Amino acid sequence: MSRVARRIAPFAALGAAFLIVVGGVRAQTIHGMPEIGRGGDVKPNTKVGRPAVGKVEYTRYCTGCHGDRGDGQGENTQWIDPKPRDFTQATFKCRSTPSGMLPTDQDIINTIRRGIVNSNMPQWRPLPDQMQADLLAYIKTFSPRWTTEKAGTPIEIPPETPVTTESILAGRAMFQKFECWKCHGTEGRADGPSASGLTDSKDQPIHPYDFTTGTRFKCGTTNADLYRIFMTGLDGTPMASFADNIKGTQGWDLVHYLRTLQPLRTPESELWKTWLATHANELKPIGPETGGR
Amino acid sequence: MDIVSASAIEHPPAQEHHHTAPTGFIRKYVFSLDHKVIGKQYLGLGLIAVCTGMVLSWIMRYHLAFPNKPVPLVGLFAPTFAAGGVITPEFYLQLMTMHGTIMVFFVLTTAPFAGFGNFVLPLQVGAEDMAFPRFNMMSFWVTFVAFLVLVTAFFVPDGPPLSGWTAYAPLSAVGKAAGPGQGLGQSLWVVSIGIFCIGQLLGSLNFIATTLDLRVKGMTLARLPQSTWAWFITSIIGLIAFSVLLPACVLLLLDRVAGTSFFIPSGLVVSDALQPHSGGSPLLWQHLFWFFGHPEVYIAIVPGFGIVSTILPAMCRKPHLGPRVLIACELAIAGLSYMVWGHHMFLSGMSPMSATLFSVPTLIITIPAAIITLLWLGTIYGSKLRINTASLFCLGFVSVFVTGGLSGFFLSQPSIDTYLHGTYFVVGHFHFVMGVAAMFGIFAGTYYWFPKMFGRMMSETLGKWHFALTFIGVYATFMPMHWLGLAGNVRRYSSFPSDYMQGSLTLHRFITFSALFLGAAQLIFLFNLLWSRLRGPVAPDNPWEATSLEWSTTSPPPFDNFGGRHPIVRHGPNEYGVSGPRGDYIMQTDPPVVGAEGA
Amino acid sequence: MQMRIVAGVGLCALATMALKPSTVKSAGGTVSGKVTFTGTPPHMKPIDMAKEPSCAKQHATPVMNESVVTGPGSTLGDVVVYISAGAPASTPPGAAATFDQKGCQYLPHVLALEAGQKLEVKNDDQTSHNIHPMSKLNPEWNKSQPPGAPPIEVVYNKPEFIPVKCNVHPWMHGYFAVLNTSHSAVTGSDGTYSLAGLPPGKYTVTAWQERFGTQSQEVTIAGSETAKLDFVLKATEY
Amino acid sequence: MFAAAVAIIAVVSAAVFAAHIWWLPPDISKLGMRIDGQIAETMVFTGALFVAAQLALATFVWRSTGRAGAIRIFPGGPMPLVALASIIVGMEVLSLVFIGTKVWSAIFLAPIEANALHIDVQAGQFAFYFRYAGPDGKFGVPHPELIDEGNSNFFGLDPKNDTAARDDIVSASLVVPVDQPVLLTMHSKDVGHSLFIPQLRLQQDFVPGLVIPVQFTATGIRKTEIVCTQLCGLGHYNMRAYFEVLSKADYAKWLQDQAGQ
Repeated sequence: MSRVARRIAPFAALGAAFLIVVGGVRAQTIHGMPEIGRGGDVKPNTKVGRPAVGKVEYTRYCTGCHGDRGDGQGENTQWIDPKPRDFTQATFKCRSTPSGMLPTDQDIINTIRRGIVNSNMPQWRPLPDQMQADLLAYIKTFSPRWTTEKAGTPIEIPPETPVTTESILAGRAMFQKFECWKCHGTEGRADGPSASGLTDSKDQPIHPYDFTTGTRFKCGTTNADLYRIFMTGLDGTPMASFADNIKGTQGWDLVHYLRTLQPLRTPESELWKTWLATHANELKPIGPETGGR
Repeated sequence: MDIVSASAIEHPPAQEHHHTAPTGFIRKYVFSLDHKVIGKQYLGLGLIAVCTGMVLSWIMRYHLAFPNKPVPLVGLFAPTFAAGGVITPEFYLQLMTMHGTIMVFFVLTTAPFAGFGNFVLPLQVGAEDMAFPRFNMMSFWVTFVAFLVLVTAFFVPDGPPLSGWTAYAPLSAVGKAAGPGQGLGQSLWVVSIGIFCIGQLLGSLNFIATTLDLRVKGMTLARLPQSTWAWFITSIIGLIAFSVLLPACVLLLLDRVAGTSFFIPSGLVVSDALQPHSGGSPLLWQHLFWFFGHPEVYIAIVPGFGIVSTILPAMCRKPHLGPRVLIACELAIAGLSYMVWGHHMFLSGMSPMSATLFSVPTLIITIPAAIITLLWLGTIYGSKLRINTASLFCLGFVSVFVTGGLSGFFLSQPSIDTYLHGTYFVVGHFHFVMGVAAMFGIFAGTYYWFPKMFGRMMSETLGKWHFALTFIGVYATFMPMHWLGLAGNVRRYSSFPSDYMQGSLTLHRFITFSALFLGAAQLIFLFNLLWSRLRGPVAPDNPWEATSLEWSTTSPPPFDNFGGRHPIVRHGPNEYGVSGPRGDYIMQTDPPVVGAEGA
Repeated sequence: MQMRIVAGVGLCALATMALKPSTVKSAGGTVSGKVTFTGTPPHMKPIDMAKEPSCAKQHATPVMNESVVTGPGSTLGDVVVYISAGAPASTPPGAAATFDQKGCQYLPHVLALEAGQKLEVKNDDQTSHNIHPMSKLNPEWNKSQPPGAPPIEVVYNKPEFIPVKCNVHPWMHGYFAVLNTSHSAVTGSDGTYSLAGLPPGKYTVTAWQERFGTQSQEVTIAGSETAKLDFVLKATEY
Repeated sequence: MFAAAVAIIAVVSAAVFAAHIWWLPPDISKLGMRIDGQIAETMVFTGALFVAAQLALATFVWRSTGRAGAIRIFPGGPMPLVALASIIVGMEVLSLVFIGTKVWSAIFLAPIEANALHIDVQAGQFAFYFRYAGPDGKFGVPHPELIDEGNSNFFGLDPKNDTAARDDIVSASLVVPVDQPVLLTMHSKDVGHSLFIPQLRLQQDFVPGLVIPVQFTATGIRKTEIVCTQLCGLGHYNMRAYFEVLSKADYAKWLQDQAGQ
C-alpha cells in the first residue's frame, strides 16, 4: 500500500497546494495574534473613489441583493436572511465610530473585504482596491446623510489588558449584569429568552451571534474587533452600544470572557479550562435568578 | 470449457440469483433480465442513435458547405421544416441540438459505459448476472423511453428544440416566444433527459453493487481487469453527475410549464412580450448543467481508458505498465472532474475572480491524463504487438486522445478562452477528445468482444479498411476545425454572412467532404457487423489469448455465464509475456504457476 | 417611400377588387375620405441597417421608421379603414394577400386581409428573414425564410390586428389586419381611402392606426352615392 | 502502415499550425498581444508535446510490430513516466497559470479607467444596439416594459418623463475613438448572447438580468465586425454589428451626425 501511497503522493501534494491556496482566502487569523494580514483588515485603502464608475461595478456585483436603488430590495432579497443592507438609511453594522454616527470609509471597505459571516454577503477581497473605493463612493450617494454629516471619530481602544482569571471572571459578571445572556444565551448559544423574537430596525427577523459555533464575528476576527463590536453596537440591529456602561479597559474583561464561550483554542479558553477544573463549583450559573459570582 | 472445468471447482455460490434461463421470446430478448442481452440492447440503441446522429451531421455539414443549395432528399423527409430541401436557420439549429443530444447522451454514455459495461463487467468479475437484474432491465427500458421521447420532438408541429445540447436558460425556459421548437419540442427534450438520468442512475448503482459484491472467490479489487475498474469509476462519476442533472431538468420543466422562475430573471422582453417572471438566474442553469456536463465527458471517456488498457496488453503480449497508477489516475480524474465545471463558463458572466479557481484544477487534470497516455506508450514499447483491428483502434485511440487532450490546454486557460470560446476550436477539441476518442474505444471494444457476444469473429480485412479510412477521415474532419477556430470562425452558425468569416468557406467544404467520407467509411463497419454476425468464422473461446474471466467461458457464454460453475481467480489480469503452460500468458483462473508470477 | 406605400395600397386594393367582381359589378355606394391627425407626431428616426449590408445598399437614403407615416397637410398613412359593423356577410376571397420582404422592410407595412383569406409571405431579399406574427387569438407561428425558399402560406380564421416582426432584423415591424370584412382599405401617405361596392344600409366605419388607436363613425348608404367620411386621429409625441 | 500514417498526420498538422495559414486576425487592442503571447506559448508547448507523443507512438508501434524474442519492460517501470508527466506538465501548468492569471485580471478585473468612454450595449434577438450618453453625459433609465422595436425604442427609454433619455444616441454599430479606453456595460433584453470582436481578442457573454462591464482600448483605425457567440435562437448566425475605430476627429464628427438625427 505504501507503494501506491508514494505514487499518489504527487497528486496529493498538488491537491493540497491547491486547497491551501483556495482555503487561504477563507483562513481565519487566530485571534490574539497581532493584527496582521487579512484578519485585521488594517491595510488602508487610499484610493480615491469615483461614484460614476462605482455605479457600473455596483450593477455588476451588488445590485442583485442591495437593489438598483440601494434600498436592499434586489431581486434576490426575498430569498435572503438576514436581509441585505439598505444603503438609503446609511446605518451600518460594522463601524469604528460611536453608535448613531456614520462609519469611516475604511469601516465600509473592511466590510466589503471581509464580507459578513452567516449572511449572503461574500468576501470581496479579490476586487482591486480601486474598485472597492469606487463602490464605496457610489454607496455613499444613496443617502443624503453622507453630504450633511461627517463620519464619526473612531472610538479609542485602550491597549489590551493581560488575560487573567480575574479578568475573565469580571467579564463573566458583566455578561450577567448587562443581560447579554438574554439574547446570546447563558452559554453563548444564541438561545436566550429574547433570542427568538428579535427584529432589526426594518422589522425583519434577526438572529444573535452564536459563540459556540466558533465562526468569525460579523465585524472581524480579532479581540479588538470584538471590543469594537459591543462598544459601538451594530446599528440597525438589537445589538446596542455599551459604551455608556463599560469604560476603557473594562471592555477587555468582557472580551476575555466571550472568548471562553467559543470552542477555539485561545489563551482565554486554555486559562479558563484550567481554572474551571478546580473551581467549577464556585460559580453560580449565568441566568435570570443569580448574579454571577 | 475444458479450461473452466480444469481450474474452477463447484461450490455453493454465495449469491445465488435463482433465475433460470427464460424460454419465451419476449422474456429472452425483449424484457430480458440477462445482463448480456441488456448490454446488447444498449449497444443496439447506441447503434441506432449513432446512425441518426451521423445522418443529422451530414445534413448540417452539407448545408455549411453549400449554404444556398437545397440539401438532396431532405425536402422529401422533412417537408414542414425544410421545404424543398432548403435548410432554414432554425432547422439547422434543431439538427445541431438533436445531433449533440443524441450523440452525447444516447451514444457516448450508453455504448461504452452501459453497453459494454453491462455485457462484460459481470463476466469479468465472475458473476452470474448484475446485482439487481430487474433494475438493470428497467434502466435499459427507461433509457429507451427517453430516446423515444426525444425523437418524438421531430414529429411535433414546431419540431425539436434549437437551444443546443446545453439548453441554456432562458432560451430554453421562456417557451415558444424564444423561437420555433422552443415550445413542445423543448419540453420533450427536458422530459427525455430527465428520464435518461433515472435510467443512468439505476445503471450506475447496479454497476457499483455488482463490482463490490459479486466478485468471485479470489477476485480481489487489485485483480479486477482495468476495464472493470474503469466502469466502476465511471459509475461513481455517473451516480453523482446524473443526480444533479435530474433535479436541474425538473426545475427547468417547472419554469416552462408551472410558471416558476428558477432560471429566468425579471424584465425580459422576448419577441416584444414582457415575460411574467422574476428572481431567477440564468447562471444557475449553467452551473447545474456543467456540474453534470463536465463529469459527463469523463463518463464518455473513462470506459475508453479501461477498454484500451485491457485490449492493449492482450495485443502487445505484455502486461500493462502500471495498472495501479492507471487506476489512481482515473480516480484523480474522477475527483477533479467535479472541481472544474466552471471552465465552461469563463465568459458566462460569473464573477471573473472564479476563473483561476476553475482553471487550475482543469490544468491539473492534464497530469493524470498525460500519465495514462505515457503508460500506454510504455506498454507498447518493447512489446510484441499484434496488429489487428482491435489493436489498431486502441492505437488510434491513443493518437486522437493526445490530439484532443492537448487542445484542451488552450481552452482551460481563461485568457486564451477569451478568444477561442465559442469558436470551432472548441468543436474540434471536444469531437477529438470526447467524440472520436470514445468512438474509437467503442470500435475497439466491438472488434474485441464481438466473438464473445455472438460466437463469431469479425472480418479483419473489412475491419482494417474501416480503421484506415476512419482514422484518416477523423483527422481530415476535425483537425481543420482547430484552424477555423483560430481564425475566429464561430460555431453554431448555420451560415457565415459575416465578412471576416467569408474566407472560411473553402475549409468548411473540405471538412464537409471529409465528414461525408468518414461517414461512408462507417458503412463498412455496419456491413462488417451484419456479415460477421451471419457469416463470420466461428470464434473459439479465447481468440485473443487474453487473461480475463470472460475468455474462460464459451463464446457466447451460457445464460448463467459460467455454466453453473464459479471460477476461482488466482492471478491478476496482466499475466502476459510469461512462460506458462498455455504459452506466453496465464489466465486469471489458471492454477498457480511456480516461477512465472509477477513477470 | 411614399411610392412604396402607394404601391402597397394599390396592391391591396387590386387584390380586394379582384376577389369580388360581383360586388364591384353591383356598383353600390362608396365611402371615401381622408385620415389626418392633430397634435405633434413622434419624430421618426432613420433605421440603422448597418447589420445587414445586403439590405442597406438597396436604400440610397436612410429608411425612416414606419410606425407613423405622415404626408403634407397632416395626413396620416398606413391607417386601416374598414367596415366594423353592418357589413353584409361575405365569403373570403380566393386570391391570396401577399406580404413581401424586400430591402429588410415589409411591403406593405400594414396588410389588411379578411379572415379565412390565404396569406402569402415572400422573401425577395438575399438574406434569411424570420416571420414572427405575434397573434393572440390565432395560432402563433415563427418561421425562417431563407433566400430562395418557397412562399409561406397561411390562413388566419379569427379577426385580429397581429403585429409581425422579424427577430433577425429587429427594426422590421408590420401588421396583419385580419378583419371580418372584405371592405377595407389602407391609406397612403396622402391619407385617402375609399371603400366601394357597399349595398344600402347603415355602417360603422373604423379607422385604426398602430400607435394612435381606433376611431369609429357611422354612415348610412342609400344607393350608389359616395359618402364623405374623414377621420382625425390624435397624435402623441411619445 | 499505422506508424507512417500517424507520423505523417502529426507532422502535416503541426506544419499547418506552425505556418500560420489559418491564424488569428491582426490585433488592434492594447491587451490583445498579451493574449497572443499566451496562445503562442501554449502553442509551442502543446505543439512539441503533440509531435513528440505522436512520433513516440509511431516509433514504438513500428518497432514492436511482429517483434520476436522476449518482451522488454519500459526501463524503470511506470514511475519515471509519472515523474516525467508530473514535472513537465506540472511546470508548464504552473507557468501558464501564473502568466494567464495576470493577463486575465488585466482584462476582466482591472478597475475602470478614469477617462473611459462609457457605452451601454444591449443584445436582443438578433441584434446589438449601442447607446451613447449624448450631450448631457447621462444615460436615460431603461424600462423593459417600454421596449418597442417597431418604434425604434430598443432600450425601453422613456423620453416623455425622463429628460436624460431624450438625447441618448442609439446606434446599430459600435463606433469608438482610437486609443481611448472604452467601457461597455453589457446587458441582454431577452436570452443569453455574447459579444465577440476577434481583432480586439475580446469576448464576453451577455447574461439576462446582469449588467456586465468590460473594458478595452482599440489601438488601430479599422472597421471590423462584432458577432454573437452564444446560441441565442434562429437568427444567431446573423446576429452581428459593425465595429469601427475612428480617429478622434472623425469620432467627434460621427457623434455629431448621430445626435442630429
